Amino acid sequence: MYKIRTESFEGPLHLLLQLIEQEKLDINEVSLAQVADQYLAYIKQIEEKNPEEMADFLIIATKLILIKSKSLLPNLDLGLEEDEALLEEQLKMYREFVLASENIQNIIEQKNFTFSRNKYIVNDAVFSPPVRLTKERLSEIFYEIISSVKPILKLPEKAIKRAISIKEKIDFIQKLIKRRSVLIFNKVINDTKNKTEKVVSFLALLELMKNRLVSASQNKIFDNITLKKL
Amino acid sequence: MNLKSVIESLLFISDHPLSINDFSEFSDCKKNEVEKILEELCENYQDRDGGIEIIKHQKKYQMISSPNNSEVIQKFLKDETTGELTRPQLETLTTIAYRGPITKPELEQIRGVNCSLVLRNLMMRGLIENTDQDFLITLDFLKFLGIRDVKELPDYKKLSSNKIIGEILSEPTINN
Amino acid sequence: MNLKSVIESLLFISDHPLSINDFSEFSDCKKNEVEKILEELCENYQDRDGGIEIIKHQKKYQMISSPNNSEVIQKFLKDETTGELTRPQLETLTTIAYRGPITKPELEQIRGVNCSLVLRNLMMRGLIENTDQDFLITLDFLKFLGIRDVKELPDYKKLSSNKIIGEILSEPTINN
Repeated sequence: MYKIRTESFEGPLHLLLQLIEQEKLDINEVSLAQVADQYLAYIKQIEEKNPEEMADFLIIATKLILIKSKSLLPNLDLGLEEDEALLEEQLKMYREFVLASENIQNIIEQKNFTFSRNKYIVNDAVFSPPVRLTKERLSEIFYEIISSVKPILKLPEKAIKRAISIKEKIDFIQKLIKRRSVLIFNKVINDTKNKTEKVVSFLALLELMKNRLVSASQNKIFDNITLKKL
Repeated sequence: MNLKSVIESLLFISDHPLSINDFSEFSDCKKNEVEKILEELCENYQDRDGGIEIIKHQKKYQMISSPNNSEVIQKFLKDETTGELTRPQLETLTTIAYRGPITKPELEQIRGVNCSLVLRNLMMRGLIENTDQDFLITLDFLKFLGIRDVKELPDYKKLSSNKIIGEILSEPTINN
Repeated sequence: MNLKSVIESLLFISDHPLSINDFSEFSDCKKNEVEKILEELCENYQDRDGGIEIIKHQKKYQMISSPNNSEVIQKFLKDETTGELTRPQLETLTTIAYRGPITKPELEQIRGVNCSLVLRNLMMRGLIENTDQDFLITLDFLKFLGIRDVKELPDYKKLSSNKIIGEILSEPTINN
């Protein structure tokens, strides 16, 4: 497997694009399925090093897993199918903008900076205060500024919180399966609140299958998936 | 009063971009008249190809020094612009330039990452601005690139009107 | 390099009259060449009879807005420097009042947007002044508020040492 340093990519689509380009593949479903495992491996690195970015990476993981899952469990219905065709398009579109940004970088490097005038300043300053402004109003505004700054400080914190809740979900499912010998996977899926949780549940399932901790079986198309402890 | 002359004076004197509304208000002329003259002036300056140019974006106009003379003017103003941008900044700017006005969720849909911080940094540099929910590039961005209009960007038409992008952007976001 | 274009750019951008020496130095061209082009430009602008003119006074040249439009320009300049403050102006002024002396990057870190234009405008109105990199509110503005010292502002102690503002200022400029 190729090594990509985590510092060398910016975001999940950039990572995915790099994986595909390294393998010299075109962007299509087959190649996306092909690099899915590598992508998922990187997610673990990110979880350790940049937990605040984890949530973004999981969203793309969703789509990759859906594509990948087709080969593993052809009839699995997570109710997310509309997304999978889009990943291919989304990545192609992202590549367009990456290429365009290289063009823009080239333009900037020509240093054709232009300037506007900032003439009528300072030396002809005439004191002209806003008539109705009072010192009380100033303090009110400063209180407002403080409360608008607060959420910015919390941004990374919020992202980490979201990623942690995802991690907890994985642990939860793993415990659930370890405790019982048989688990109806669809029930786990139905209990989830949003798409990200569904994905995480499915990620956990794949992980368990890969490590040969469980086996998954499905009697007929669209039937429940039953997980058995091995 | 000669409207064209008035508009040219206002363009010259202002230290910030002026909108069609501004011109209309100060000249006391109708917006459509003003816009017509502004477009005429833009063309005149483009044809002249001299040391002064007019740039525009989203109905705002500004007069600037020609990109051909950036080195001399930078020296004259002791300006230290270097043009460095991080990769996320560059990607975000590109996306806004080609697809703006664009909302934060749309932008995140294209880039696949949360863009709060990068948007904040670009706003601090004055390269983008927001109105309501929408993010736009500023005339300072055009000045930074030395172009008159975003339409001069390579493949502008193709990327700005791409149908697939439109479809993807109209998808509900997965971001909970 | 097109000397005529360079000289036009310099005339446009300069906020003071420039001598033939200045033009010669910045364009790296001989004085007689420069003077010839300057005379040519003066004539061109006279013939154009537009909103911009070039005046010559004691061998120094300056670009100005046409005197024909002085009424509109006066109105424009007055409008810029009188009346109520916009929200961004108000926020910047307040921040300078409570946190001054404060630098432009610090202000931008707090406000999350570029402050160049706003600062220029507040200086024009005599509400703030700068020493080196630092911005402060003026004595005139203090007097206008009816106080002698910023410490007399409501809740000054509490607000000027607010923890959240301190935190955002100590954020490393995020590499995003």
